[in-house]
Amino acid sequence: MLYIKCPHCGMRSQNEFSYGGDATIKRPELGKEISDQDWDNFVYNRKSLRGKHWELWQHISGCRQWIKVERDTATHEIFNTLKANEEISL
Amino acid sequence: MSLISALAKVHHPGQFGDFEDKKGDDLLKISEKKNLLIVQIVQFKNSNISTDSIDIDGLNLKDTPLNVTFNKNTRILWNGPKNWLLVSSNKDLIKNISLTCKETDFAVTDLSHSRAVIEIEGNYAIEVLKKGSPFNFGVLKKNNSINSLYNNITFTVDLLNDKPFKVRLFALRSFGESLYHSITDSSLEFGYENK
Amino acid sequence: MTQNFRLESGGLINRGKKISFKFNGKNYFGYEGDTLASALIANGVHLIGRSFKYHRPRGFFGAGVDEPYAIVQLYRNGETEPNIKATEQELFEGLEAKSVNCWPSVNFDVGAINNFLKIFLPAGFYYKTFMWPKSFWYKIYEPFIRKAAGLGTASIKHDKERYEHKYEYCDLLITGSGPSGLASAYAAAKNGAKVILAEDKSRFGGTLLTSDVNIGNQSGKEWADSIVSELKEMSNVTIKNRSQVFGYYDHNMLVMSERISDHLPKTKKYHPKQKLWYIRAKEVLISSGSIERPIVFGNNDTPGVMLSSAAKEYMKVYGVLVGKKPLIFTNNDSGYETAIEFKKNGINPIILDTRKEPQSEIIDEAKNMNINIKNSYVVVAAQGYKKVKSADIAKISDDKEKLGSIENIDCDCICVSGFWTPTIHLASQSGNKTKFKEEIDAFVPGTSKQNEKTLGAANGIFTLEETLKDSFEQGNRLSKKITNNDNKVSFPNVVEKKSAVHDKFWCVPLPKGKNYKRFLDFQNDVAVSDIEIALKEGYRSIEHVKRYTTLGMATDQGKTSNLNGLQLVSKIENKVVPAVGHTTFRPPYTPVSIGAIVGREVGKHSKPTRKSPMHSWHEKNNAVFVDAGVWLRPRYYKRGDENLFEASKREAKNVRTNVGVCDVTTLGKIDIKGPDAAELLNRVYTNAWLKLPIGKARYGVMLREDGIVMDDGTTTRISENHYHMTTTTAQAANVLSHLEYYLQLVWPELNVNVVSTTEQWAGAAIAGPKSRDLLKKLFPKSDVTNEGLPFMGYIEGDLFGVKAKIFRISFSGELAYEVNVESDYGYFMWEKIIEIGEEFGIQPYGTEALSTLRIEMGHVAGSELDGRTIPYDNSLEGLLSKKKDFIGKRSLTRKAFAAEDRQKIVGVVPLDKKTSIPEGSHLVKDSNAPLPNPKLGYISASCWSVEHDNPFSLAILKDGKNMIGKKLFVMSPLKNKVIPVEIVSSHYVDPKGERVRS
Amino acid sequence: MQKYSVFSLVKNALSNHENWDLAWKDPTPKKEYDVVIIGGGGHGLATAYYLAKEHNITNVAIIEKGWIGGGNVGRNTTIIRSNYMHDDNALFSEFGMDLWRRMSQDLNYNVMFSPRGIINLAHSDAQMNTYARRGNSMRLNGIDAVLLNREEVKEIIPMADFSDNVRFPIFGGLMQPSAGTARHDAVAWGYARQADDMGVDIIQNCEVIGFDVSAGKINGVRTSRGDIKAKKIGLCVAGSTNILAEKLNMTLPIETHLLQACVSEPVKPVLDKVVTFGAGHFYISQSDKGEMVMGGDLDGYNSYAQRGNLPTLQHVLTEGIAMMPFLSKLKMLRTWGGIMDMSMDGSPIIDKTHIEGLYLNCGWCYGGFKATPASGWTFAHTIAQDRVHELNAGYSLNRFNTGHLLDEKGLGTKTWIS
Repeated sequence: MLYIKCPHCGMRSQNEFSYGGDATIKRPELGKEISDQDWDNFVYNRKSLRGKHWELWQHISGCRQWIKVERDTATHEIFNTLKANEEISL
Repeated sequence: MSLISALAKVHHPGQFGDFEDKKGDDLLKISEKKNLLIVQIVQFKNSNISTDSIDIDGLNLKDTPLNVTFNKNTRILWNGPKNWLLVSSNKDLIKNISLTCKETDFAVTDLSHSRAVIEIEGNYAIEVLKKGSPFNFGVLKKNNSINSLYNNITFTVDLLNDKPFKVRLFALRSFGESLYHSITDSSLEFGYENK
Repeated sequence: MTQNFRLESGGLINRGKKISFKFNGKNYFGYEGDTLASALIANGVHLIGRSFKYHRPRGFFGAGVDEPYAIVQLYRNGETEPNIKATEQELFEGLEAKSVNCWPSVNFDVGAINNFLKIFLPAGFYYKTFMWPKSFWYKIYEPFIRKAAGLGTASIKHDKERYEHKYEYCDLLITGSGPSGLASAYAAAKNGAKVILAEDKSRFGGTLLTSDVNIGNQSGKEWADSIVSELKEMSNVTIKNRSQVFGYYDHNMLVMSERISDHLPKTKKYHPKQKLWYIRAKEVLISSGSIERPIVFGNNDTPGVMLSSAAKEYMKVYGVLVGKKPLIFTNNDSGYETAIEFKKNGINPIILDTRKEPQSEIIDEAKNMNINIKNSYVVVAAQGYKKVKSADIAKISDDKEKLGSIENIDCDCICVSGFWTPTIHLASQSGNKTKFKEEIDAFVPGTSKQNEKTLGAANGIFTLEETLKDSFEQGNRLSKKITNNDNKVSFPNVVEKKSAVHDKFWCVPLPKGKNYKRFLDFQNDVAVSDIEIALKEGYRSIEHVKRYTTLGMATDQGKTSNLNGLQLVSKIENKVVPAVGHTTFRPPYTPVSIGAIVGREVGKHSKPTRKSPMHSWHEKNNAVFVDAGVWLRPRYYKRGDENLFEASKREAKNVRTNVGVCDVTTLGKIDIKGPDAAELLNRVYTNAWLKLPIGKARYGVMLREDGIVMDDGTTTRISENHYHMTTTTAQAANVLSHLEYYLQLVWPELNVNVVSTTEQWAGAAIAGPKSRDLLKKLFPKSDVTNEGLPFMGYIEGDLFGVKAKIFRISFSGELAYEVNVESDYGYFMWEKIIEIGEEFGIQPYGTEALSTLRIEMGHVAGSELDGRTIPYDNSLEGLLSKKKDFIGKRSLTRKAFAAEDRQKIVGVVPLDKKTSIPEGSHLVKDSNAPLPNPKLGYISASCWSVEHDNPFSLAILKDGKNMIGKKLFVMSPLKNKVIPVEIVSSHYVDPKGERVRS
Repeated sequence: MQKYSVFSLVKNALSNHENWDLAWKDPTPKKEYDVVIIGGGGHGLATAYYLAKEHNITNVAIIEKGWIGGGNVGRNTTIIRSNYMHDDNALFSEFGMDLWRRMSQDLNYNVMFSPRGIINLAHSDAQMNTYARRGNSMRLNGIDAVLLNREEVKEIIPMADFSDNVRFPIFGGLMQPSAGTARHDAVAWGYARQADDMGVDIIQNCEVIGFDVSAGKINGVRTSRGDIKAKKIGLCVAGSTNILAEKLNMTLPIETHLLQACVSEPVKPVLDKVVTFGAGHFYISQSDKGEMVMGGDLDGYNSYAQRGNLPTLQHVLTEGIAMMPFLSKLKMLRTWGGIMDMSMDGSPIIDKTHIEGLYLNCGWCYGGFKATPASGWTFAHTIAQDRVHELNAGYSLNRFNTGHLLDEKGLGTKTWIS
């Protein structure tokens, strides 16, 4: 079971969280014209990197905050976690 | 008009499980806490008000994980960033909160009826929690609280005392009977007395 | 009965307490502290079972967890358990066990015919045959093969035992209580670290219980005992026997199974049989020791052939002789220790040592005891069928290729030692890339991956002094890192005998003209010849070899066979062992009962149950419940002999004619507060929300980003910045999370708080033409006229002293209201509604009547909003704002979503107005068309329309918009039904929606 | 090629099993092939076999990073079925069922296809209706399906929980009698042996490093064993699709996730059907060896680790015991994890790509094993003819753009929710 550092609550077990997928995907701005390709990239297409990547989790049985987690998808090692309003620096 | 609490149907007085030859704090005591005021207080993101200046029943809102500020009647549990759960036996306090926490800066939501509350006292109370919750109770000190889960039911733990342990558990009301089952079933090994 | 093989004295058993047990129907006795294996051996029983494939006789090979074949069916307290290792099962009064995989008995087993056919049954034989005729595999061959396999028998009775879990955190977890485990635990504990020490066996001490060493002027066992008793006294130490750490998972989470009651005749009431510990450790010290390797030779699976360390353990721990004419076959000094122990107990062993002229203290001691030692000798084959009777032995050349002439010598057991294999499973599970250590011919852990260190024999260190030194040091170092204490433990004086180098020898060559089976994997009957065939056929990767031959895939998971298999492959392929590689170690280290993994969440409690505050009223009034997610909801209220159909029709009819009340507490409720609340709603719902007046409700639909309908519900503006949202029961949690996602990550500029208030409010829907009359009586102080509380209006009321929220909304299509009160008052509210409603003919109605009402009204619900439909499909396109953007809007422009002949919701009526249409049927044009018959749509929901008194269904139909008035067929081949139907509007009742506004 | 039969077995036994041929060779890669298939799993091997057999294209190489059959074909729960609701899925899978029925004879390799039947248990009337929708759809597509009531289920699988102490009582089930299981390794080996015999080069321990693409056309592949030229390249690497797509600058509607499975210790035959739990996600069958083969949910986060964590298995086995309480007394013997392509609508992709000569076969989610023959057959067709066959027309890559989705479960793009 993963041990995830919630930036609000501290180290917590994975089963307090629910997964939210790739954290680097930005929702296009409401009301803005967007190409089919860009929309598909937002809705469907995923890099799903092997190695370090940023992903979302919600601390659903904790503080209910969405957080950003940098984790290695090959080893499951976690390097960093950020609050929802903190920007990922790639 | 009659009030029916969340666990009224399942919580009955008596001694259960492996209670024989056990006494004092070695026998767990389990009770339902009823008729509490439970209020969620959330400060909006753009609010500039310092929560240290907020005074509710003489207590401040402290944005510190695990922290519980408390007095005789009232406990304010940290529930998340700028998010608190106030629990009080003083039902009238709700008016005070609404006046203190203005709606331009705070969302105040009465959740008094939305929780089932179980209190466990005794030396083995934390052992019972360890049977179903993945939280590291080694870091939970007296007057700390956390949200976690117990056998897949989200719950809040408030540690009121540690010698012997006295903990209050809050779960969503509709899950109350299931959590109650889980907790009492875990307590059978130690034996427990229902109050 | 006397125990012919029990020593007069010695061992760690309690000779004061006799324990009787049964094996294969015969009565025996043993002593407290025996295992089933030691007690059987004491009684001279060596034939335990039969092997998997050839049904060859099987006895005991080891004395613990590595045992490949002493597997029995256990009977305990009226229950039976398959596949119990006799070497691990502690004896208890009344224990019963039986042999497995043999018929009619272990002595005479018909399946043993396979043994004579074995040349026709090489590795992979089943891939090459059993193919003709085609149908015979499934009908004839497979059932036969399945029956022959399988070891023990599973009872299909429900398990009555309790299993519990425990989540624990510690500074150091130490796995194994041998010298390295005890030393490191002691050092760490003295430094104040929180330590958990786990031992699989019932006794602490590991090899210290059997080795002839001296630590600090105490015997190994005395030293172990003193450390253990000291550790037990320390409050920062948890020391557990009968506890196997079987899995090393991510982020230093390890899992341990504690066998609390398996050694008892029955489990104590209220206590678990086993407890599963999830342990998160800051540091892990793996002190799991090593397992002795067999040497491979002819018929090496004959009962009586066993590991030399096991023979020693049976003597020293259990006071049991595994034989009286022992032959020791060794390539290292360990065999000598066993021989010396035999000699001390008055038995004359013969040692065959593969080495030519080894010299060491231990060998000298054996020589001084006049033990017969034959150097450069090997066992070529064991003789005897159900028990070793003699051994064919021969001299072996220095290059270990050629055998001398074969001699036969009498013996009743052959104790084998092929040196030691470190138990690296946990380190490997942790992610540690193990490395091959030439000096010991085995793998050892490499660089630590997680916070784990491996000590002692598990790390390939086989001298006690070095082990203790390293263990004290690591225990001190790691605990110091955590506690910052530095209490050094003084290092005791260690006396042990030095060993000579072992011989790199693991397999005896076949003598000319002999065709002995030389087994690697004893349980699965995998022999050297099988590996040779696999390689010859090109199955060369070690994974291919393993899968083709089933090497190492038995219940012992290759603990004694994997390394020898690797050696063989490396020799044939002419590669070094590490180039052949080894298969990955995966949890569990030893099989773990599924009950323990699951814990207490079984039966009724396998998932939580959610109940409304009115649940007990429903129970008292004959409600039949239905699962809605994990909620329980009344489906109907049974009166007399009514069935579901009759009751729901009655309830629905009563709503249409009088008034009904339905528990709607389960609907999700979300309290939305903040200056930007309206803006949030405007973005997540498809319709416009910025101008909703205070005190008004509005119906809304929300989409996923892919354009599919996610949920629907009404939201009410309670005050300027306060909204009360409702969701469907099923989507409540998802919608809340969805809102939090957008508020926290996408639009952090919005100042809004969302919180679930589902449980805060008990909800009752009051529906029917007389609902307003009832409401007037419930809320005499409120104006509930059509003007005072119009459709989609909201007021607060006073229900006999209880504050209530009254929403005029309708799911049934009738004049209807939804009343919410705080949950503690829910029961009170419900009783009042029933009591006062009596004069209006009120009846409670369940979800089934609710469905009927909504279906004939054409309201969509879960069966239409099934995660695959867009608003258009559900005739909800009127709710799509053209002026503003909203979540998922962009996706609706896609080709298939905008197609002219897109599916749409319609009504379906059978032409005969009588035949009910089964849900899940499909609509076709031609019921006689050849298959595949093109489907035009499907029946999403069916009811008996109480308004029209005939069947009515909703369907999602291709080009539905243009199909109204057409005649089609409904087909349900599953129910053998073809029903001619007419397509009508989905609004079968009150299409203009006048009733809800009346 | 040596033909396998009882006679060959006896003959070889009498000559001490010393004369068996290689099942497949171990060739050095050539400089150029007509077609290169990347991925020596079930689908890749089957594709090569059908390229040779159906299209007479034999100058083919399969390149595999590790050892053939080491991916998901070697680590699945071996279930074979065609009980799908959507026509595209159903007709494709049923075509595959026909290939399964003939496979042992076609390949002269006993893959032990065992049509013992699969039962999906239902725990409410609503679920019975959902199953009816699927079952009726199957029947109208010419696939066998039977709706069972509670009593009928009890007759067939009495060890399921029919007691009162049950959270989700069994209402009935949907059975596909012709569904079943097969010996997974044998499928890979059988295809490999025949493909090799027809001239296909099976190249193991050969890792793809990059691709040679110019002017929108594929020219070859760069590997750890040198550059290999090919006009056509088929990608067949479920679990590594995203990794290779990155080397091609493609982003696909796929995430890579981890799925665990486990087996119990072997016991005598007790369960002769494949059974799935309807109030959660759990499936079980008993292998010929006697082991209970069990699986369920994904671990639920992107992963390439091939190693899972216990809570997922705990969750899966909790549902197992809820369905069949007797499992509690068995012991879990072995667990493993496989990494899989989770596509955004739960259905696969077999299609051409925007790069000429590059073909894509991916996105199999949980269902890759059963699709092995049909996937190989249609992918071979797509590569050989440079156009999709009507059987895989629905599995297009652009369906995510056009909205022609094949979502059996209605869960949308959160692929980690199962």
